Amino acid sequence: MEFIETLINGLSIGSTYAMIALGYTMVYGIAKMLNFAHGDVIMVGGYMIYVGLTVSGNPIISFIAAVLSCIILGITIEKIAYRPLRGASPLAVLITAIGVSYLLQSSAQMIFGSAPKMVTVADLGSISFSGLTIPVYVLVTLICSVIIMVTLSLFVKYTRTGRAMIAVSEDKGAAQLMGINVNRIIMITFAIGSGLAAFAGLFMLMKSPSLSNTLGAMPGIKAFTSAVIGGVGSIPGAMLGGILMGVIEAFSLKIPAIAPYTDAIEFLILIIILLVKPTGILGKKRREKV
Amino acid sequence: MSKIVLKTENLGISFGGLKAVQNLNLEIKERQLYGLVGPNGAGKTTVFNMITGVYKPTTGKFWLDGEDLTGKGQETINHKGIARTFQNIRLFNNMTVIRNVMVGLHNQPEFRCNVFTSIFRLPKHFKIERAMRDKAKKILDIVGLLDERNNLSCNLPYGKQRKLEIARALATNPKLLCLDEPAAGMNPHETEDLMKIVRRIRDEYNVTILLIEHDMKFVSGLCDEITVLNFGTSLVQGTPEVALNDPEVIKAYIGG
Amino acid sequence: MINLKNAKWNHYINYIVVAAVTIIFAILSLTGFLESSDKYLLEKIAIAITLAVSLSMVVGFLGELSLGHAGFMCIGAYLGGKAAVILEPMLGEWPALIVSLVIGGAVAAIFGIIIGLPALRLRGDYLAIVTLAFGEIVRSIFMNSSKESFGGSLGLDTPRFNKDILFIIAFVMVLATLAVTQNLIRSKHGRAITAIRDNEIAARATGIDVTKYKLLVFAISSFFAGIAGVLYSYSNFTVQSTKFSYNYSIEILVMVVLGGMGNINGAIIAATLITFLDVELQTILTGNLAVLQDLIYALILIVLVIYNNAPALKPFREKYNIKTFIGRFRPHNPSKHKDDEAKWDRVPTKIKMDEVLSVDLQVSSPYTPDKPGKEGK
Amino acid sequence: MKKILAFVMAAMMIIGMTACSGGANYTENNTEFIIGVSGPLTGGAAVYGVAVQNSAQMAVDEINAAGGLNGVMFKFIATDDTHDATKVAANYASMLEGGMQVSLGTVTTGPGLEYSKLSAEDNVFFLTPSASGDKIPEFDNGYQMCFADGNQGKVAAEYVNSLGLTEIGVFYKSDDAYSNGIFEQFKENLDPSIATVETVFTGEASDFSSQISTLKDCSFIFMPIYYQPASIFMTQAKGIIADNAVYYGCDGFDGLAGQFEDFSVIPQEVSMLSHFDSNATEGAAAEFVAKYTEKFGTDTLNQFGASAYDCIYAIYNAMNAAIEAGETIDVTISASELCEILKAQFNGGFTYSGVTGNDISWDESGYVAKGAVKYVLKEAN
Repeated sequence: MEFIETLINGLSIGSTYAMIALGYTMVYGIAKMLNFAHGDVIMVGGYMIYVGLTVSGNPIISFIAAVLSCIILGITIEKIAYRPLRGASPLAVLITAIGVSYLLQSSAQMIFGSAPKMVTVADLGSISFSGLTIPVYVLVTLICSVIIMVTLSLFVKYTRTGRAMIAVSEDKGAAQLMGINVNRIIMITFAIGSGLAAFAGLFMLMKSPSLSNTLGAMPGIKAFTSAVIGGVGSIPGAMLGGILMGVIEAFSLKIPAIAPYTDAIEFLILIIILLVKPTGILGKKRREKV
Repeated sequence: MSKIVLKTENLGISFGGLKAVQNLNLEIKERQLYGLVGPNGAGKTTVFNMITGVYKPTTGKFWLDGEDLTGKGQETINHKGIARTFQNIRLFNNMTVIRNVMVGLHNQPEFRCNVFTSIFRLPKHFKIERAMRDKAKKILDIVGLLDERNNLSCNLPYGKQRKLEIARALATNPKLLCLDEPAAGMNPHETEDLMKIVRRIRDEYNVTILLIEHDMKFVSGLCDEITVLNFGTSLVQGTPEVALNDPEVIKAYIGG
Repeated sequence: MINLKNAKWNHYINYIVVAAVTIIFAILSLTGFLESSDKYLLEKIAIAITLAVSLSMVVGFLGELSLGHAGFMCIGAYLGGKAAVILEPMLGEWPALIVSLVIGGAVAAIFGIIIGLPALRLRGDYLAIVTLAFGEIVRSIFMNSSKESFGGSLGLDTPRFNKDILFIIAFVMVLATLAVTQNLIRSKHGRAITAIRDNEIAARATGIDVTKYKLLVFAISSFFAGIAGVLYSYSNFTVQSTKFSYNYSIEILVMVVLGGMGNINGAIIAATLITFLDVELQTILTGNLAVLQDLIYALILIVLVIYNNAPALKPFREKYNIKTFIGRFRPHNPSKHKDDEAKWDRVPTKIKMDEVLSVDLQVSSPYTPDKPGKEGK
Repeated sequence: MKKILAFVMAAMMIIGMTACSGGANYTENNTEFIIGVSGPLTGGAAVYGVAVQNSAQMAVDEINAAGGLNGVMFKFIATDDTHDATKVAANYASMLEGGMQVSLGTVTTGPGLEYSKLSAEDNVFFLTPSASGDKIPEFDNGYQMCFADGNQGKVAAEYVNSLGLTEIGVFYKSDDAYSNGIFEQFKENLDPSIATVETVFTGEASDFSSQISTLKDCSFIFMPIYYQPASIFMTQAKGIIADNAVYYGCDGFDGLAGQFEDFSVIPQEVSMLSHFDSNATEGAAAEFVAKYTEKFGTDTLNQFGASAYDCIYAIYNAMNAAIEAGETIDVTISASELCEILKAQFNGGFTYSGVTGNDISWDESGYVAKGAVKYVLKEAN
């Protein structure tokens, strides 16, 4: 029983990671850049929901507003900070991403102050059966993650834009030669990624209503780790990695002797997984042509 | 004739279900100029990849000077005496031409020195560096790149890059030098020049040369013996004149 | 100009500058002209340079992305600090310093080799995340250590070295780092390392022992990170593990990248400027203005990186940079570049990093003769 | 290019640095008394630093409006250390060289450990509002306005012992000096017959479902943590932990009520052991709350600020008392001289009554002696 309970807790933690990792992996898999600012877009999404709730009081309106503003933010960041560096060393892009992350965090503190905001989106309560209690938001997050995962996979596989995304991720130059507007595709990728960040923001707030400017930082790193465990660029991999990460965390926290080392254990398992399978669980291994 | 440098026996490899190369038997004699020809996708480069350790053969074995090197790593195989060039040129692009060659000289016994010698700048370090540079210049002279030695290798024109790859491979002092399409992308004049260089290398360095080439003029003008591959199996072996006129070979090239 | 051979001048310029700065500040310090804040700043700069130069070995010359440099520093800080605590009463101040520097560096180097092992199997992002994970694991272990061993969450109390002298020692360590790094890079071993970076497959085929050199670079790089850690422990009264998070590794990486990949002088300058900027912003922007620190830092970072790297700004950069500016005042010396000595040790300022961050793309695109942008002669 | 840049820069730095060198007496040009503090004004712990900055500035403004110390005004500087001990030295040096004469030390414990040693070297007096580590007042120049962690743990344990429970739950932050410090002493002083169920979290975790399910059968949960994670815990524990359970915290709990629009959504009883309650409705505390809220809103209202407000007044009162006792305190007095004067006061029976307590006094080691009150933040529904 306790095992099942811990497993459910793991799903609860992991569903958030999975949700963030899905957005991460879109940008990461297609634009091939470590978008360290992704976690901070989530934070902005959270603040937008807060602003929306304060102004309108309607969770749905504020959520839609948050999604839209995150999409606009994502596109703006891409246009100003990343696009000029297309073709430059990926490390340069990594550094501007870090710059954008600092910028968003300090802007948020300037605008909203240093005190955490308490945002109550909606109290969904919890359901119990046979001695187990599951908060409803866990189920909602999980279901939404799965829906998003499936939608994204189908989108990438079966739509024109999605296939163009794959082409861009394989080889930007070749894609351009085939008549794909690479800038537009990457912009759409960022828009989708940032929109998903707003989703992640919503689900994080449903779980823990305390909102501060560092909201996205650590979950962002954990989600990145999840995406790598699952296999870079693999959409189901991101989901799997996130859930796995959450379950590991829950079980590690359950054992008092190792609970303080939870982060270390998660990272250790990451290292072990990568050593056994260097491209992540669902990552594709590509042979280099010699 | 003289002794056998490279011998392969039933050498084969498969990727998944695809048998890229199977049952390849080669015997390359010392100082021989040996050609490996065949249509695209026949498995020529795969053969190179196997005998230089990039891929591990799934079947068969190969010997260099009688020593079994099957399954050894790339570095070890190079140390034992097989050097190669690449079909898609792989130079050290951010280095000057001369330094590319000096990397090739890295493991030569006369240039051995440990890390501490270099870090503490012991006299031996300077001596070795000078000696390496002189040796590299000599090698560059052979391929005709001496004047280009201080240019970045990525700035060289295509033909010269191929020559530089040969020079780098030669610098590792191989017994067997494997050239993967050395004349690809060269104009007839350059090709002719390359033929002279290859012969000169063979003569001056007593090295056996195995080469892949599509330019039949090049092959027939240079090679002593060739093997024609098709679909991973050896079609014909023999002198260029005989092998290239074999009806099987013509059929393979023309198709059908 | 100076009547030295160009090559030699090129090689020794950074030693001369660092040594001159050290001597000048040492004199100023010992004659009482420096404030404590200057000394703290100098210590920080020296530590940052050591870190940046050592990281540039891995990132710039070996071409592997490491996000765990702070982890090696953390090991050096805690073990060196602990050694100092134990040894100082027994040996006295100076011998304890030397022994703890050696211990901190050596243990960090051992861990460098351990982390170098996955580097043999993993590339690009995967290695980056493994190094990041390593750093966080190290941090977590020290964070949860017992009070008696490494102080746990309160941190380890370490002896603070005389601040009039510590920055001089730190700069001597900078010189040592430079000497080892540059001597290694400018030798046949350095060529082997850069060969691995440029094209690992070709390096293997040329007989370069990739395993040996990767581990060597990780070991040396983490050795000096460990040294920086020991200096850090001596420059603070306490060592607290919160400092060594991945954010700090990234800060060091920023120095390396801003300095130009594989450009040691660039890394030195970037480390100096960033540390200087950091401390100045921190002490000038007090009270309600404090929130502007990160904002200004972030803006400077973004603008600098875009300015330095954006392909579209290349003509602009070539038109308005210090080199052309200085060039106006200096007669052009065309014979310089013909000299075999002069270019023998050319360290590329830009390396091809496609492969570092995108493992599952084809590692290096085959050259085609008619590829636009590459002109033959 | 780079080498020339390096030269230029080295030259620039030499000029820049030598220009600011001066004598050892940094205070000779002071026209106001300068009080400094180093605290997290940005980053994850910013809310505490900002609270201290706001409240201390408010107190200084009030004192100045009332005519200062015999006509001499006070000036307050807050520098940012982002809760990072490494940044403290630069802050401390720049404030000291800027003429700081007395200080509030640091806001948080980690940087405070560095600060206490730095200031001991120069003999600079500090009275910290909230760096509660046991080792903070290690040297004779350091004093605390808040309870030391160990003492809080001890008092909390004594309270729990008196309740007659057989099992309690504990939820603390294992990588935090404050949380650890309290927990250790709590555990030591707890009646061994009381079983404990211990759970921890680290960093900025925001999902406590695992910890909550471990603690779900406990009827009394001790949480020596700050209010932000506590508010998350309580929200997530709704419906899982029994409604009649009790959450009991230390002074870090203060500010909790402000986190909720409606605190009654939490069904359990929430109480804390503290020196200040930001929901106070009477006395000096209520007055402070009203003033603070008017100026800065309720966002950053917490015991850190109240304590800082008291620190400024305590220092001001002690200076006044010293002058009455015949000392002369000139505006250019050096930090070290002022430190001796204040030490004599604080060790010599000086008492202070303010927002966080009445008749507050200090012992020789720098620990504060004042009444700790159990505040019930919220009754069980």
